[in-house]
Amino acid sequence: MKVFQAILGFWLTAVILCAFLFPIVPEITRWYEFPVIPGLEQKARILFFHVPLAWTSVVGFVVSVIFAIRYLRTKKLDDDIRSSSAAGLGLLFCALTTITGSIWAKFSWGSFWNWDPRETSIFVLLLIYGAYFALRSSVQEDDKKATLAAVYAIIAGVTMPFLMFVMPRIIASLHPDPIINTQGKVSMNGTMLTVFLSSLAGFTGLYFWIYSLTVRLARLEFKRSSEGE
Amino acid sequence: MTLVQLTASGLRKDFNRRPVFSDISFQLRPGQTLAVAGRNGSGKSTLLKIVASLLSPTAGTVTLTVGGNEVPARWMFRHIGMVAPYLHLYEEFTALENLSLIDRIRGAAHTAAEYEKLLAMVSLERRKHDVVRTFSSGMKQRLKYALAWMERPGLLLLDEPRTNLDADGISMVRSLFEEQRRDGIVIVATNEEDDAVMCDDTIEISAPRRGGMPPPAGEGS
Amino acid sequence: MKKGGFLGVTAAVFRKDTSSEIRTRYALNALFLFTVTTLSIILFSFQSSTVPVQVHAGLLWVLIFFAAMSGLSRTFITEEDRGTILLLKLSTISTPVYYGKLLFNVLLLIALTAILTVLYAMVLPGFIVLSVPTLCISLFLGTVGLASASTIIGALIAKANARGTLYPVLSFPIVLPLLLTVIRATTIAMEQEGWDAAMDEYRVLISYILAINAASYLVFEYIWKD
Amino acid sequence: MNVKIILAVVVIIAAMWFGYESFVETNVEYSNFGTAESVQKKVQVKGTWVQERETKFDADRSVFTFYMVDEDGRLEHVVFDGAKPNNFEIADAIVVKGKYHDGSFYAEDILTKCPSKYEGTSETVQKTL
Repeated sequence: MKVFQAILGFWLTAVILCAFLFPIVPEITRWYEFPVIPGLEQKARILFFHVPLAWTSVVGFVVSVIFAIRYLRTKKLDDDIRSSSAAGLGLLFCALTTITGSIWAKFSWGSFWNWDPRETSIFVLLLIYGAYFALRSSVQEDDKKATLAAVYAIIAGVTMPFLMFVMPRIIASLHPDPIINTQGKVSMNGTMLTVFLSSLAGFTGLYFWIYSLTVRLARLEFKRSSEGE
Repeated sequence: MTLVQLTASGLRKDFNRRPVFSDISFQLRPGQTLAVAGRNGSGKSTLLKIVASLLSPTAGTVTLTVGGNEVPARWMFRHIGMVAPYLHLYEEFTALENLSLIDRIRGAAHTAAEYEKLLAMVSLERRKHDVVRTFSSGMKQRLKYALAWMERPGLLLLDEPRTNLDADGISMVRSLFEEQRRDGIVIVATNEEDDAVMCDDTIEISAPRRGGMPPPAGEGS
Repeated sequence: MKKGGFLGVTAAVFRKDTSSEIRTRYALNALFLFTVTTLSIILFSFQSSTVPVQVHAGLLWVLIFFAAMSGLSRTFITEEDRGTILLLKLSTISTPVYYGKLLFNVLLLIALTAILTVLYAMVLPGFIVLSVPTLCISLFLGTVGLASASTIIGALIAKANARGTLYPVLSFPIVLPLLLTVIRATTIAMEQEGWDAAMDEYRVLISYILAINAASYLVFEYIWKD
Repeated sequence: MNVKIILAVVVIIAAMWFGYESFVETNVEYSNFGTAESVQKKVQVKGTWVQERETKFDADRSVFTFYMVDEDGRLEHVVFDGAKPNNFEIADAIVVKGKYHDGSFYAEDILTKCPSKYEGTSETVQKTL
């Protein structure tokens, strides 16, 4: 664990330094230079944070649904702790994605919010997370809370993909094609791609590190409240 | 009716991780009756609900066997009749409709004559076409007995059996009780000495810790 | 239908709910008042101004959505509130209860949607439909999907507190893909002829209905127990 | 029990695939200048800026005008009540929202689609410029 923390800390520091400090030049001559992206210039750097954040918020949702399913099968409250911790972190990352995306949208598309399909999808994911916690807070009894929350996470997990493919037909997307797209082609400069993928890996690592801390904390609180009074 | 055998072993129930009761085990064969006693809030109703498979225990198992075959928990209701204060009737329907609608939902179809007989048994035959909303609480209690008795269950669960009943009603309950104990099982949760002495056996439940548990919201005693 | 068969029990639950609704009119009264008040508000605010086609389609579905929310959650909530859910649990298993109530909700919402649409078309002359078959298919599929989502959310809500505020919060993200698709289909019905102009929308609606019902079937058992 | 779960999961996945397929088959719907002219309502038109034609910003009235070609190749004069948007020149595509009347498209909003290529080779730069 200690080793993992150290590596993660070093890794993310390196990623952040590279993302902010590598110069953006018109003609690349050295390995540490980023190309000029017309229309983005310095703003291109947000790519290294926005996309990994979006990615982790989806990871959070998927982890939450997986443990929700497991809770319903095992009825062990520990699975509920994992599920709700994953959702809590997912909510945080989802909010950060929305904010970074909205800032990017302002400078690239001209408005903070345009109900672009991606914006709508991430907004609805935010709503789902919100609803999940609203439901949890309205039930007092542990088992019931866990069951209802798990059921809601699963129903939302089933309907969410529909939104992702329905939305783009309602409004055209201005959002760039996904970096990791279906054609298997990556249109990115090598240095940028390396930093980007390192950032993706770093944020995923960060997610799972915070996740393990949250789970540990929740378990301790759980234990304390069972022994309390 | 079918001969049933009931085994409860190591039952424990926690509400929000605080134990209501723990380590309750018993075994009942046809003809045996059991009283569950304990102070208010000690979890008598909770235990009954667990036996009826309406609640799942935190630990332990309830097994119901019919003719030597174990009944899966989700099908246990077929062999159970229950009367309890927290069990409510459809107030917008008449006594007769309550019987026939529930009968259909149970997937059975008794004849009109059988409904009449049941209603006569609980002395409601003259009010059978009145909606339950107009009933007194004692009459509602009587109708619950008719519903519980309809399928001639192997296992009869009575929570506070004499709630709201007059002397006539109590003697009706007694005769049902005697009828059931001939070849069935009865479990009675009660605060009353009189009910407990009728039974072969009594288990006293109490919270495993000092300072009894407050009952969970919406529970009877 | 064999005695105790799945369909027989489902029909019995449906019958019980229907007769109960006829006696008590819990949902019907709420729905009727809702329809009258919202329609008159729309009528007053539009007066004689012309409104774009999409606004009509959207408005109609906003009406149906909120009507569904005010009426359809009741089937499970009344059982829970009145303590009759235990009687049901002592009488049958989860699946027929779920499907009985789903059937009740679907039929109730179909009737409501039909009345609402006719009233809407009568009071708002701007609501002109080029393809009645497209409209009917869209309304039907949208209604079935909305009722399916409302039923499972209603079952969830019945177990929680603060239901009034929780219901729209929980259902909106779930039904949004359905609403967006069906509004599009309704718009197509108003703009284009031929029943198959909205074929892609039908496909999305059908797949939504299948997916949410399969998921509900899997999870309802867990809500039912405890 | 397990058979039921597998069956239900298969139904869910099949349903999603069925819905997804119908999405892949149809393209994103944009209006073009042709429909914009005929429907008299607010539409979204996607196209590209024509740099050869006159593009100017009238600072006094704060009106930005330019020419744009829609995806069907129809050229129209676009009037936008506001300043030139960011990235206008280098955008992959431009989406204008507004109404068509009297020979011009009056945009209420202009959105510029940002490039989805992060290569920055001179070839890409040439293409977008």
